[in-house]
Amino acid sequence: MKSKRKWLAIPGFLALAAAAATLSAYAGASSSEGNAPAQPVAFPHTLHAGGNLKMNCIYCHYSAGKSPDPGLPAVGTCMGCHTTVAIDKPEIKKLAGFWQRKEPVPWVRVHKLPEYVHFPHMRHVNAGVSCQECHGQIQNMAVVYQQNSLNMGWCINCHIGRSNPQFKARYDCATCHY
Amino acid sequence: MSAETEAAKPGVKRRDFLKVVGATTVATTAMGCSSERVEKLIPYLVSPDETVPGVSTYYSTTCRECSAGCGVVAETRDGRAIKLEGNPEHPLNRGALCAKGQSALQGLYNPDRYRTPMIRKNGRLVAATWDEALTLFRQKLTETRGAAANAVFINRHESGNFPSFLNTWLASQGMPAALSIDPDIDHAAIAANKQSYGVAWPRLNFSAARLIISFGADFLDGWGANVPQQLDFADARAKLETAPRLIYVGARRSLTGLNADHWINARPGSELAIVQMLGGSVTAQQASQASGVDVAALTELQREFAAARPAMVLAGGASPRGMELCLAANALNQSAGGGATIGSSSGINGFEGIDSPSQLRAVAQRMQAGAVPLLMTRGVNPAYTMPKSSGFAAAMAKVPFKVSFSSIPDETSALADLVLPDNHSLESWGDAEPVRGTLSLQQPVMDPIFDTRATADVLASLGTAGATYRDIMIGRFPGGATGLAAALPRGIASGSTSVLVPRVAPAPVVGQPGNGDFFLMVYPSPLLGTGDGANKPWLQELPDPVTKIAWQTVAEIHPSTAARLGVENGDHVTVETVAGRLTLPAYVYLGIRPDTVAVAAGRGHSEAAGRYARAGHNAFDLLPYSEDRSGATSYSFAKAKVTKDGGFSRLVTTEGSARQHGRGIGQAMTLAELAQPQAHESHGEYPGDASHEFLPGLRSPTANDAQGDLGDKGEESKEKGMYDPKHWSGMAKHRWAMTVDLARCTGCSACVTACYAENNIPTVGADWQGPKFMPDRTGFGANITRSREMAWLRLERYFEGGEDGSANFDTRFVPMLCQHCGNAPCEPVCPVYATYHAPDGLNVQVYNRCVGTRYCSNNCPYKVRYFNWFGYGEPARAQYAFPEPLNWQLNPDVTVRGKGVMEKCTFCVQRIRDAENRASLEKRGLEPDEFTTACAEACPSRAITFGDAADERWTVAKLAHDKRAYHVFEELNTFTAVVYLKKVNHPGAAATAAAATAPATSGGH
Amino acid sequence: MATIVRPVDEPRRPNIATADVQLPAVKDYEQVDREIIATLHPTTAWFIGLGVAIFFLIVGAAAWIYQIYAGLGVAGYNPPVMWGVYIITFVFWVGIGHAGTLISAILYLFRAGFRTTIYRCAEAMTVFAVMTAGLFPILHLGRPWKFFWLIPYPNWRYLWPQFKSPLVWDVFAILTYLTVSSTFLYIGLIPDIATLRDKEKNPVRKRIFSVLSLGWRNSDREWRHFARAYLFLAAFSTPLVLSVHSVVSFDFAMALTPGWHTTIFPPYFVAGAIFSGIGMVFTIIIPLRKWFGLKHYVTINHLDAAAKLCLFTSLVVGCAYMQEWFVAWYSGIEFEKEFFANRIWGQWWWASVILYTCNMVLPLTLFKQSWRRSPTWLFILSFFINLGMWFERFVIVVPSLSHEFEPWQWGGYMPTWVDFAILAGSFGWFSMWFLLFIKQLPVIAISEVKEIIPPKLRKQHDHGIDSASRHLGYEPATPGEAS
Amino acid sequence: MSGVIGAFRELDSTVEAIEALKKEKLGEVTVYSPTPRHEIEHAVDAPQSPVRRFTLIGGLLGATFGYWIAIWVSDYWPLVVGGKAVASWVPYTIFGFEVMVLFGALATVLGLFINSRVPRLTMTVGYDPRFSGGDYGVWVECPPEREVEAQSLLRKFGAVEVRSES
Repeated sequence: MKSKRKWLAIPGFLALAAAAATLSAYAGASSSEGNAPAQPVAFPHTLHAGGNLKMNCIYCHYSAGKSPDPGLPAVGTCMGCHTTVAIDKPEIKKLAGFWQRKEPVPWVRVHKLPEYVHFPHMRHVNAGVSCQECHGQIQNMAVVYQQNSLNMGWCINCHIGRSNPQFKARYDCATCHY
Repeated sequence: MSAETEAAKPGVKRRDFLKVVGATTVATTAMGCSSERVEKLIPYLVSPDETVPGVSTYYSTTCRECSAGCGVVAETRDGRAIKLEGNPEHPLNRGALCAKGQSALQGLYNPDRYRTPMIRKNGRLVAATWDEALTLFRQKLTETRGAAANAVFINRHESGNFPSFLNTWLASQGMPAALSIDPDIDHAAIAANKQSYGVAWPRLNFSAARLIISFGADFLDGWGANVPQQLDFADARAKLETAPRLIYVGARRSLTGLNADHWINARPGSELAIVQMLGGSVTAQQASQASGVDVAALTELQREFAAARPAMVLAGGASPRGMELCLAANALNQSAGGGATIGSSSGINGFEGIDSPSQLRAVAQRMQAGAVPLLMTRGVNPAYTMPKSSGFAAAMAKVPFKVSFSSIPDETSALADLVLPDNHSLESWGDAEPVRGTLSLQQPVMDPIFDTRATADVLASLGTAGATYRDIMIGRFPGGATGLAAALPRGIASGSTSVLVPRVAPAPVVGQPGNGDFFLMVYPSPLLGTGDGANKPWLQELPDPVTKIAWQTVAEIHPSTAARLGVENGDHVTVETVAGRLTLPAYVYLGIRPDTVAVAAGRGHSEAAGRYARAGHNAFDLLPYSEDRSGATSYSFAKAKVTKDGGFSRLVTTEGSARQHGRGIGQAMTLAELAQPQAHESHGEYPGDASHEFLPGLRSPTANDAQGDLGDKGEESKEKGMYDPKHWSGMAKHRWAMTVDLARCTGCSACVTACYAENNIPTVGADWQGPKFMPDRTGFGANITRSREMAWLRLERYFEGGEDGSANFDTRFVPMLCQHCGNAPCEPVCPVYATYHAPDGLNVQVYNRCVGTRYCSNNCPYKVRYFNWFGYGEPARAQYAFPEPLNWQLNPDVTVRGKGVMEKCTFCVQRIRDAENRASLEKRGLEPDEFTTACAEACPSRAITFGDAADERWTVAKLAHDKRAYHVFEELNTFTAVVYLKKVNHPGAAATAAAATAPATSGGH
Repeated sequence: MATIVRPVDEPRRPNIATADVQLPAVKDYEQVDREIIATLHPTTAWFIGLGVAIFFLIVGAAAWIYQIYAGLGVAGYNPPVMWGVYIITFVFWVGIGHAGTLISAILYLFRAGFRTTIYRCAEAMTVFAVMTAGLFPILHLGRPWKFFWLIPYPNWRYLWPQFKSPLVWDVFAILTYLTVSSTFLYIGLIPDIATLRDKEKNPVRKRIFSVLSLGWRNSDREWRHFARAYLFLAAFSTPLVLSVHSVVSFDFAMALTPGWHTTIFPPYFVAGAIFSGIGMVFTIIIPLRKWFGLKHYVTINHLDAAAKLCLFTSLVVGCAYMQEWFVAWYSGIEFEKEFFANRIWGQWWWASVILYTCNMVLPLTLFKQSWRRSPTWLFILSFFINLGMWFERFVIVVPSLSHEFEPWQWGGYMPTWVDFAILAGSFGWFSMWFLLFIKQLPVIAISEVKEIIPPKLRKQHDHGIDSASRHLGYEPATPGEAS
Repeated sequence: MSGVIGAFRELDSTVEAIEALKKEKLGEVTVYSPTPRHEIEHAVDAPQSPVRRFTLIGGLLGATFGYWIAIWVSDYWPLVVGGKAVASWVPYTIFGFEVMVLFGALATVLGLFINSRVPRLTMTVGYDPRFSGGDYGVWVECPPEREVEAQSLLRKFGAVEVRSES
């Protein structure tokens, strides 16, 4: 009877519903992934970290190896070169403006973890995790954007040694949440 | 969007971006473009060019909260001071710090501080620029040139070079030297000490004594220098067998009295008779007549005193014959102590050269007579601390021009015509001489938050040379700038300063006690002193160590009195003296004479003194003004009428029941019991008992240990995973644990404030922090009347005995914090793993996972979990506990909890992680006793020890095996990580005989 | 309104275990349809009632919104009393729910004939009570917007609920209970909706009914499977109803707290639940049978039978109360003894008095038949029972928490207006649903009533059918059909 | 499909009609009754309802899933709470039971729907609204040429109304 086949559809519908629910659960995963805000001064990582300069990240983010906080370069650090280099460029003019006004550059934060997560940069850097592991290929980013979801599952994958086993580390909640 | 996110401390950073060197970026900018101030800072351990964002820098400086001048180390992060610790190298406090000292931060970040100079324009103080203010000041100085000799400068007493600098400046203006006032100090005792020992405050060598008799000398609640005295006393008591026995004589059992082994409740002012009796000049009968103590007790005292040598006799003079009392006591002490207990070596040099309060009274009279053209005050608040009856505040109106250098508004500065706000001591240069020959250096640990200037700099700029006080300091310092730079890291240097000579006190004014059937006893609060602590929420929220009352002023009466008046806790009583009347809620307190009513001073400031200080009532309004021979104000001599008043208000107290109901929470033992092996209640069968192998680390976390089986049988049990000590993560190798020695703990509550400071715990007692719409409880402490205080670490104060109202009762102080149970009852009931057991033995609370079922708190036998009923941590909310700039103090390493989540003691997990990070940076393991928790670090009696119990090298691992060790509620099989060491009582001969029949002192099960 | 025929020839002492509870005044199928469908026409009184219900609901909702905005502090929580009115009311409503399932499922299996006319009402009450109860666990959360963390679903945190927590047990128990009981209600409704569909004139309503009735046609095939499914649902509901309140009782029994930490809670809670549920059934059915003129459907005999059940459960509960006392004394644990002393002589002595009076003393009146058969008394009594059972939960929750192990943290508890507003709101929510139900769908199961009234016969039984519709020839194919 | 439908007032005549129709083998007989009557069921003499199998399978699936989810989740991220076993089966029995009931009940309903062909989107021929009221109906599905025979048979047993439908 053809009505029979009609009823076979029901389990199918249920399966679809279940799948949809699962997907939606995962959908909330990465909130700010791909976030690429405009910066007060359009700093080209491509020129500094990449290109032919190939500066070491630690040169500007100088405390990444010794502090939970990677550190941002002082305007003074920038002016170290840019009093002489490329002074005519409009962006550099902006920078110089901050320098004369004795103002810090209000950089817009790209990679943000919630306040209840404690991420000690030095532990990761000293463990040999490269900056790119989390921040992506910054040296190739004209405008820096958030490449990874930075959500908890993403962290855990590394800590339990799933994504790259050599970096596995303690993974109880109080490692980061306190 | 989770609650924590709004409650973000980086949020704070962002807002303060340009105000101070707040955000990382700015800090580094400042470095880059060489702002002198930052370069000038000489850090404790590392030099400034090595300061790293996100890593704390430590500056050693000097605490100015009282005259003693303890050394503190200020932890600063990204340019903000976030925590004060004691300076371990300082001779006075040796690394400890009292609640008052730690609260200096809330003076620094007090939201009510003067943000600019203020000038009185048509009756109101209005903000002004420094130029305007200084011009006005100069002009007034020139105007008063002629009468300059009559100008008065009242300065908060401090040791060091500033006073002489000030006096030189005054002299240059043709003005008399400043009055150096310390309202918190017992002036009678100082005057007497000067006569008997030649120094203001000799070192009290408790360890040398076998018997200490204190006649109202509250050496643990602010009589003298808190921290050093408490350190010495705790050390003395810790020598269990040879520890001195303490007898307290007084009308009210203060914190010191509660720590005494025996209390003789003599009438206020009658202590002298008992001293004379011990001296032999009076018979026991006469003494009994005078003091209302029965003869037997006195003869027993006589006998015991005669037997015990060396003995120490201390006396505090708050009575009209205070000085006589102190002199007599000192004489007695010298005969009984033979100089061993109290030598003539200077203990607290900071107390030298304090002028008597009667000087202020004299000034008041001169002002009344209109003889004072110019009044300048700095750091003192006589308009409040001088009883209304002294007429000081009223007399100020007669002064044509009044200048205040206070940094925080108070009653006195509110009456001023010009306010030149001083920097906070943590923002300014200076020095102190805590002990003879040693300088304790004071340096700014951060930029001034507001547009304030150090008075020293102001005066310097007004003086001949335009130099800053820092330059003057360098000039005076041996070795100049380099010498100073070399000395600053340790914060102390040898050297001495010219000591002030106090002027001769004017002839004392003796007030009328009036009549009434009660003795009125006004005492300076152990926490708020005579009022300067009242504007600090930490100190307001911190329950009084004795009464456990916060945010409130109560009238303490004896149970029998309460019964007679027909009042219970909270019923209003009216206390009336010749000076005035106050209606206060009654607090029924066992430790007070039936014929005495006691009221703590320090609260009840005027609106002018800021949003926090308004709480409570001002006890000084009750006080008829009177002085003793030394010129000290007499606090306990007036008679009062106490009548029941219809009203009722809930006590703002953290006390549920003051009785243990035989539950053995705070346990004690006598020396006799300590002597015999296994004398303490032997719960041999309970795991974790000191008589057994105590291995908390390997005991608790693995599953099969619920049955007390040690689990680690060598083979990998699948159930253990990271809980296996052999797991690759190595997490289970540690077991963080703590011991609390009740024989040392005096109940001073410094640990509680340390915990507030370290863990961003909100204070909830302010009157705007309750429900906003149709609140059923209002006013200060509304939340606390619902016992919603958030103190992760609370100090429980239990009474044993004395149910019949007799004076013979024992007190147990129990610091109660999360016990970090191995088998924690709170964990299995949490539906979302928000609390679980970490492999290193911590009972972890994950704030951002908590949904707020509060089941964990229901199931916690120790009741140490606290719930965020309102958004205390959310800046947008009315209940926000850290109004700008208090939020600058928040510890960046600790999440600020949002609305609706549970929180509790974490064993300072942020410090554990910090130590682990440091160790891994230095490629090493953790060293024994490398770090400790905030409470342990602050504890002025060194009662708390924290560490890794699974590692034998740590002190805590040894202490956990102590004979006195026990767990609270060990019969619940919770395997707690906090081990208490029993208090040791020293009953007198008579009591020992009694104890033999009935072990009243050991409040076991 | 149909003319009410007084049941004169009612047997005085019905045997409730058999079909002897008859409806002599109900003559034929047409009368059933006529009279029951007649109840579905909304009246002014009904509209007023609905308005009141919705008003209270709005009050409660407003209070909740305020609580979510300001924080739980606006409620009267007073540590250590971390649970209060909300959990009390939660247990109260879950308890109410139990009677419905008991009557519709357990009594069905026991062939208790008197259930037929009252079960629909009771089952609806169950569903709405559980819907109400289900709100409270969410409502009492500190962060209600995170309640879904209690539900196991795959998530990027890799973190799941903690399945050892009684609260997660609750989630499963309550959700299962809600699903199963509403299914049971709906399945039972299908044939009746079909009847409504066929009687309905209004095309819109007809459309709705035909959708709801799923095209039910009363064919023999449908009836056959229907009977089977009905039986199995009943068979499932029976252990379920026992388990649900046991699980709820675990919330307390699994804790260390003195006064909670006891093994008799599951049976004690289940009995109490059924007791309170029957109370609520009285509260609802007695006015209903009056206003809807259904006295000849829900006869005195039915009430009498239900009253006996009520009395029995009351005795069980009373037993449990005394047992608690005995255990506390016999255990010799000071915490327990202290706590129970406090329960009676402490600050909440009055709550205990209310509890013992309403749940132990007053129901004893039901030993007398004339009281059992007096609707007025049963109605009054039912209010006392509801009150008493709410206070039973109060006495369990509040005094236990306020006097725990740590004397320093002993405290009190005083609810605020927010607690009471939300409590009132829960009654509004429940009443709203119930009122909507009784005017849209039959409160008496049409097809099941038809089952117990004699069918039309052309001639006396040469075919083995007698007027009492008991079959002589053979055993029924499925036990479920005999009634 | 076509057939004859007859409406009856009385139960016994309905039963007799059914038995006769079956004897005559006129075709598939469907009986409508306002309420389930075992007399009719006996007369129709249909096979045992297969709903119970649905119930059994659903229940077993449920119990298994209940235990499985609880144990799997606990072992997925093994955190110790209160020193208890990470996956402790005793409390998980609750989930086994609850989910068993849930799945079992839902499977039963599914069985009911599938077997009795509801939901039925179209009202098929051979039904009259009165069958949900007081009357019994008998629908016999038969080829048009035998309809007359069926009608007379139904009338013979006292059908108050008989008509052919298709």
